[in-house]
Amino acid sequence: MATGAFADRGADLELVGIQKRFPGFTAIEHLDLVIPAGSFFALLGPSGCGKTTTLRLVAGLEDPTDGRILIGGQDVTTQKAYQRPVNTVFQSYALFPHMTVLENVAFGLRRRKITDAVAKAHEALRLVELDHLAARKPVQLSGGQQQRVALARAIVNRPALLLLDEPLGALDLKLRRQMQLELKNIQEEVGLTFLHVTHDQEEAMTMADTVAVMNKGMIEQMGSPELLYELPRTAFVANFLGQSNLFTGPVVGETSTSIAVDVAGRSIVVPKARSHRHGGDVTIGVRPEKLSLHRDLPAPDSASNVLGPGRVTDVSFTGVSTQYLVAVPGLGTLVVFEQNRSAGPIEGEGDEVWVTWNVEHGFGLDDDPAAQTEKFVADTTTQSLAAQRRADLLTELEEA
Amino acid sequence: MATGAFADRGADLELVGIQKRFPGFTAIEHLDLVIPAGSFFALLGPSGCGKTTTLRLVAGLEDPTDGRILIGGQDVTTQKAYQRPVNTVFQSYALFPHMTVLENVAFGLRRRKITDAVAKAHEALRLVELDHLAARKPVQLSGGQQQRVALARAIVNRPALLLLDEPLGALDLKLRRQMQLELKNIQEEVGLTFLHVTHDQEEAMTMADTVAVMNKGMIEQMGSPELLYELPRTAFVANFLGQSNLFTGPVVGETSTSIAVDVAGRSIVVPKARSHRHGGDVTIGVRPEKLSLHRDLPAPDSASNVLGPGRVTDVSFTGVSTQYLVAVPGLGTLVVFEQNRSAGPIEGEGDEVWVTWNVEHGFGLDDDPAAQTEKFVADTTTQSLAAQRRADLLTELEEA
Amino acid sequence: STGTAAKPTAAADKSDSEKTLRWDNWALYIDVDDAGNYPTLEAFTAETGIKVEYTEAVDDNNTYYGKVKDQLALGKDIGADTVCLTDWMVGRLARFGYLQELDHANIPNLANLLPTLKDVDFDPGRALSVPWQGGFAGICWNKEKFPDGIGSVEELWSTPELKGRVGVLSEMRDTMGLIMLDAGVDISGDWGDDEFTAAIDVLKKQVSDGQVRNIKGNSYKEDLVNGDSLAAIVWSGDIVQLNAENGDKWGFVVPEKGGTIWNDNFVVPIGSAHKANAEALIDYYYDPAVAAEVAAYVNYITPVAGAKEAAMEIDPELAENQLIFPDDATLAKAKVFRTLTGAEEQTYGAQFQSILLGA
Amino acid sequence: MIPIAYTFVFSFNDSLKSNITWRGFTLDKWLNVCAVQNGAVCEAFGNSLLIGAVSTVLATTLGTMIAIALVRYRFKFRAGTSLLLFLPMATPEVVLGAGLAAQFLSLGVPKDMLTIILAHTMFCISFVVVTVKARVAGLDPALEEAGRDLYGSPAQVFARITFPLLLPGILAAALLSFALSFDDFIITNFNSGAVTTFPKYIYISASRGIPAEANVIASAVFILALVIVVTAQVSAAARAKRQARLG
Amino acid sequence: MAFAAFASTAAPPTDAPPRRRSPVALLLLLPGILYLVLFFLAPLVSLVLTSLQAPSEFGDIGQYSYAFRWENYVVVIEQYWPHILRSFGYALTATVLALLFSYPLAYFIGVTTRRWPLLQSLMLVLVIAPFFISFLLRTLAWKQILSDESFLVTSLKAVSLLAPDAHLTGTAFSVIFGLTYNFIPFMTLPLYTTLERLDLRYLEAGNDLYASPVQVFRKVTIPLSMPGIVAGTLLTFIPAAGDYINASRDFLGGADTQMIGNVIEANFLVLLNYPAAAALSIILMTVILVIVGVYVKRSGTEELL
Ligand SMILES: Nc1ncnc2c1ncn2[C@@H]1O[C@H](COP(=O)(O)OP(=O)(O)OP(=O)(O)O)[C@@H](O)[C@H]1O
Ligand SMILES: Nc1ncnc2c1ncn2[C@@H]1O[C@H](COP(=O)(O)OP(=O)(O)OP(=O)(O)O)[C@@H](O)[C@H]1O
Ligand SMILES: [Mg+2]
Ligand SMILES: [Mg+2]
Repeated sequence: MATGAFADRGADLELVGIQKRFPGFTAIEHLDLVIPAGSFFALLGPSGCGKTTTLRLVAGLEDPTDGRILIGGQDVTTQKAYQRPVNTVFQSYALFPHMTVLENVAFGLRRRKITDAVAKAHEALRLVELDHLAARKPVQLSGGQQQRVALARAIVNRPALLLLDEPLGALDLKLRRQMQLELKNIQEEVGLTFLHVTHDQEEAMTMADTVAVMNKGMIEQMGSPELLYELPRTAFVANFLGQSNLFTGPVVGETSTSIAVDVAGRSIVVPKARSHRHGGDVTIGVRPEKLSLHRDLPAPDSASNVLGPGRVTDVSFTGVSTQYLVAVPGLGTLVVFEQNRSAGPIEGEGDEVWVTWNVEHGFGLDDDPAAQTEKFVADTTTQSLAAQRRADLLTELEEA
Repeated sequence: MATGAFADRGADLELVGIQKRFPGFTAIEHLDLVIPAGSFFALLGPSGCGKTTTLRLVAGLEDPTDGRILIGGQDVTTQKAYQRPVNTVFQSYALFPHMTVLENVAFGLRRRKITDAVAKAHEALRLVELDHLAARKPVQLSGGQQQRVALARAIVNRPALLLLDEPLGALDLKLRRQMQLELKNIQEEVGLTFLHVTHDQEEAMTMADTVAVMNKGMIEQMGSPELLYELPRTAFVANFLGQSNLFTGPVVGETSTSIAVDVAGRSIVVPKARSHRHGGDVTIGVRPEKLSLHRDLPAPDSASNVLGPGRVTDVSFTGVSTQYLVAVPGLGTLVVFEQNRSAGPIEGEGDEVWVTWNVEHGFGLDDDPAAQTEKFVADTTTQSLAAQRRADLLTELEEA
Repeated sequence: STGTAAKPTAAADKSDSEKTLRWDNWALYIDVDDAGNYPTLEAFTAETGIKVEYTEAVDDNNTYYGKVKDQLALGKDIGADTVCLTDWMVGRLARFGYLQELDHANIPNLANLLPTLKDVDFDPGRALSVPWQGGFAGICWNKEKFPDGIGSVEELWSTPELKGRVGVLSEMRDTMGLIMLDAGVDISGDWGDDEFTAAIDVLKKQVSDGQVRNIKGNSYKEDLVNGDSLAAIVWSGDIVQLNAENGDKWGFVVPEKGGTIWNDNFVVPIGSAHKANAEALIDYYYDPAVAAEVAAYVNYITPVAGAKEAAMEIDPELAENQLIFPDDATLAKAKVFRTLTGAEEQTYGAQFQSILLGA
Repeated sequence: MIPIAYTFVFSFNDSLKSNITWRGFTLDKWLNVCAVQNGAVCEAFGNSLLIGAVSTVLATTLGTMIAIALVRYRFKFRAGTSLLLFLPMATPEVVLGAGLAAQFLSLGVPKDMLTIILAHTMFCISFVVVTVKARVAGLDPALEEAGRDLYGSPAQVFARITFPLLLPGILAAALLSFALSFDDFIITNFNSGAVTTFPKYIYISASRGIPAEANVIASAVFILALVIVVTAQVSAAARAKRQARLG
Repeated sequence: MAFAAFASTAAPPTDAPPRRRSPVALLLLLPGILYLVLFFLAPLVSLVLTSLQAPSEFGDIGQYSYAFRWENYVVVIEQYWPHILRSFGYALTATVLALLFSYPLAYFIGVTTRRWPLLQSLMLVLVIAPFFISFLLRTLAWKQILSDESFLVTSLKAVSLLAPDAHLTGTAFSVIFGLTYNFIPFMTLPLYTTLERLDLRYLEAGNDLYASPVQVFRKVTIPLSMPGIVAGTLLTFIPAAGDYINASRDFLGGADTQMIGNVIEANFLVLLNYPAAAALSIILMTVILVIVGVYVKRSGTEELL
């Protein structure tokens, strides 16, 4: 029971075979997940993939259709929200508009009849550097400040598990980066287990110990940010977490350490250790920042893959780096990032270039290349929204 | 007059000595601006700096307190909004909720009694790939789709000038990048003059021919994205447009091509051509991606600045690159970006490193270092918001 | 929607233990002094120890009936121990058995009741009701506009200057009574559908021609004051009062061909537990001196013999007023509208209402 | 506005029994409102206040409950319930009044204060539901969820979150229902029996000339309402100002 | 304030439809629904029964017994169809007039005065003010103001705007005038609540897309304030159709301006013809329901329910 007790450290969260169906729509198909105590776990995925639903299930605001939820080894599936040692920072903050900042923060403590609620609330506000605004009402705060109050309101309860639902979604880039740092610091300071939901990949990667990429109610891949980025398992992950150049073709050669894939007549080598499939048609890829551009055909080198010649079709300066689009006949367009060490772009539009990369940087996906991957995340969401609205209406009509 | 005529190409926009006062608040102090016909112009700045106000003045939705507005050489200052050959994609889209997508897009054409309104509207919808949703109401669309409808609704009128007020603000990163490309393509295709407002610096830099950074109702700097990024004139621009490492100190040496600045006992050299001030106290800077890290003290080299030794205090993997924070005693913390050419970070936390950069990459600001520059844009905004709210209330009371 | 259920039985009388009486009456129908007290009532309380709660709850026979009929049908208390209602309504209540029989032994002063009122067709022998005040319905006119006066119903119809400025009462028996009298029908006598229908046709024509615009209940007085009506069929007592308030502006006459006379009568509703107290009250007001005091104030016709003499002592001019103490000649012109049967009440009422409703 | 001014002006009329012609200025009527006719005006006014208050409390309670259920829960006969709520608003008052009167009659309920209160509560419920429903719909469910998340039991969440947040809507509903009840004449007239309310008093007196005291009371209510609203607004503005200064 | 009451129509659409089923719902609903069933539905049923009663055999006036006399309906329609038509005609005219008057007023309060909250609430108070003075008193005041010898009428006659023998009281004019006046707050408040939330950015978008102010009003403002217009017209039309005070001969009406409410009253109180009164009530209600149903369907604002 949560009442009266502060968690002295985070607790494990375990989801076993979770399924969640809404009338006419299955939000989560089958979910197994273990989050070790004290870790910062990020759940990443496109809009509508079921992130919020997962959090709500953990918080007890929604009941799973099937499956079990364990916190610190204890089955809490049937516990009510207010009985679980879990707190949430809501996507919309959900600060109580009729209470002051201080009352908001003290709310949970008061409900649990913890002595010293006010002192503890002040302490939490000091942690987020907002103690001087304790007497204000939420509407009188800026978005960033509201977000910090929501955080304080959750943290003050020292829950075994803290759920964060895109708490930074509404902030602009600069403020967002600043808040990310603070959040990470707080987590390290209090040692709680954080389950952080976001659809910003950069945020997920910089903050989390472990990232899980979710798609259509399933976890596509899970692991450290580096692992996911460097070795994506599926095309979805490869494209959702950063950009990728992907090629599909049959495996035509094999050594003890690597495979060679034929892509439109060219052979591309990928280390076996970095490829999930070793035979048949495979999709392989490489990240744009791993590519180098050359004006002349580089000397053949077994440690490198070479593609070209291609033509630079677009150069765009993004500040830190420059993005080149290189059209290689038969292969399509490659994306190349070049850090702006020197001032200005090196190649111009229309230049003929060769693209090379270290064999060690390629990766091979687990996907079956025959299966289609969708292109427009947004359109899918809209369609599913529309489908769901229809379903809702039908249920309503049924009942009437 | 706009009636009946399609602009065959964009027109120049000229703002002459524009000032805008609201009761109790001056939103725009003094603004002169020329946007050449057919260009893609981005107005960038923090929240509340007057971007929307500028657009509204151009659109005729607000009257300037002082100054003149010329479109294609013609003074339109006294024309009503509906008489100006200008269209706006609103920050909030402002799609008419009671009309279908098609009716929304055809609205402007119908008002101008243009024949074939429906056919033209369909064509515009095809351009944004939404023709299949023509019969829907706006609420039935996702955010990204609404945004495209708003764009179609404006473009279909072929205005001499198209104003875009953060049209991508609500989209998630992936969709946003996708829409940026589309927008740019459309602009190139139709050849109109685009005036695009945003507070996303990356968006501004990748899309625009010319970027203007606005702050507190004034334009701080204006020019090509590369110019602004590589040679910021003020600390505000240096920090708002990407990140910068800035140092302040007196000029202690001078050659024909460069100056040497003493920063906490170390001498840093900056090319004269890249520095706005050549004497007294100056602030100089360098971009994080221009810095290199070295485990050992590099050999002295007149082409490079060297700082160190420092200690790596934080390493964060962001996918494309890794961000290092290096604390150099007496100088504070430097930010260094290293593109992830090899897998994984090169240096670890706690490592002792030297930082170098090519002298050619430094820049010197025009700012007077004595004047304080704010550190937290967000907090300033909040304060100014509060101040303004107070002012608002006072005016209200006065009037009542 | 009350069925023809068994008639309710009278409540047990508690007058011996409860010295209270609740009296519902029409507005401005009793003497009031400047402080807003009722002198005669106070005297009554002083004399008998019975506290009277006097309420001006009757604004219209129909609405009052509408308010209390359900309780009456159930034999329950209606919130009043005695109430003054007009003849025809008393007739209806009597038919339905909603009234308690009065014990004449408790009302010795009843001997002072004017002989003409002792035996009425709706209540033979006055077993259930005793008159409180009465009045004429006649014609009044604005003396400023018509110095020569308007003497008959016929003139109301035929004077062109009166077009749209004629008022009649929404009280069927008065308006129809005057019209029938004008046509030479004896309304107390034995008339039937033909006579009534003929009169209805007259009224209908005048209304549809626009000669008659205002068909009102008590609010006809405002029309006279604000000029919407320049001449009207009205009740005598009101005119005395209006003239007093607005300067002697209106003339009144009981037409040569006849006017109606009516009385409002004390009755004790079936659910009242204070009948004896009510009888004491009636007895008190049948003292000619008290009756004269009331008459001096309300200006209606008192049914108490000897009141005129008593009034002489208060104010001789008052005693001469034909509208308060009518002489035999005036009385001879005034007729009582005969009691209608239930069926007649229904059909005649419907015919009259259909004019009021403009159908 | 003109009739209000008229009413106000004539409340100073030095009238006798009826208040039709202007007879000169006096303050007497304001000073001795309750004196006339043994305080019949004041009694009617008091009845109206009492009826308004009781039926407001009843209607607001019942209506708020329904509104919450309608917005927050899904149940069978939802459409039926909505219709049942809409019907009284769509039913002319005469029909409501006559129907209820007949009902009381056949149930043998004598008409008095109670029947008026029952009648008023009935027609006020719908208006309350509509008002509060809007408020409930505008209430972010996330707030209640946040309450539950922060260890608030259902009862605590209602008492500390839901209710305070609905309060403005509930108050507006209460005010509306009081105004409707206070000003209702038609339904009252059918169901009042011998009890007189303020509008009914006026209706009854209309036939014999309304005493200036009625104008006094009406004007007083009007002025009182005006003062209350203006004070509320001004103090809200002042509060906002104070808070802005704090900010 | 009371005006918030009319927010119904402008309520933001609940993005998440209610999904929970719970016994709590029943608990919340039951008392209120029971109350309505008892004091609204049951009377309605007995009203229907009453409307089918026949006069009791040998019964006196006002005495009826239960039957199924459907002819009652035919009889009252035959007898009172002019009143029924007149009621709806007057109500419709008054509704239109009230709308014409209220829309600019509500627009002024809801949009123009947005920047001066104090002025806005003051204006609102003035609109709601009539609620606090009995509408009977206000109507009576009009009766005086419009009477034949009043300043208004005599001056109108003096400038020949009114024929010398014309009247105002007791005519259709004054009844409709009274109806309009009395129901203006009911029209203004819902209009205000929608207009107050009207997003001016839509108007700007209209301006930006070459619509002149008039066109913006027609194509954008009006459609967007439709919920308020519907709510306002219903709140005006329904009670106006059933009103019997304004048309009463004792107030502003005359014999040929009697509305169905007056007929019901006369049958109920004077003629004691309860079946006729009940039948007329049912007819009135049915017609209103049908009109409202069609209207709401056609204006596409079903959620109003
Ligand atoms: N109560 C519900 N009834 C029916 N469908 C629902 C319900 N709640 C959510 N859904 C659907 O389930 C899916 C997952 O929703 P969820 O809110 O978990 O997405 P999300 O990943 O948090 O998206 P976002 O990034 O937009 O917040 C969506 O398609 C949504 O429409
Ligand atoms: N009508 C107005 N009255 C008073 N002040 C105003 C008004 N409109 C805008 N302002 C103020 O003018 C300043 C500039 O506003 P503007 O909307 O142009 O900012 P912006 O740069 O578009 O900001 P954002 O990025 O948040 O959209 C702000 O401080 C704002 O509060
Ligand atoms: Mg979500
Ligand atoms: Mg803006």
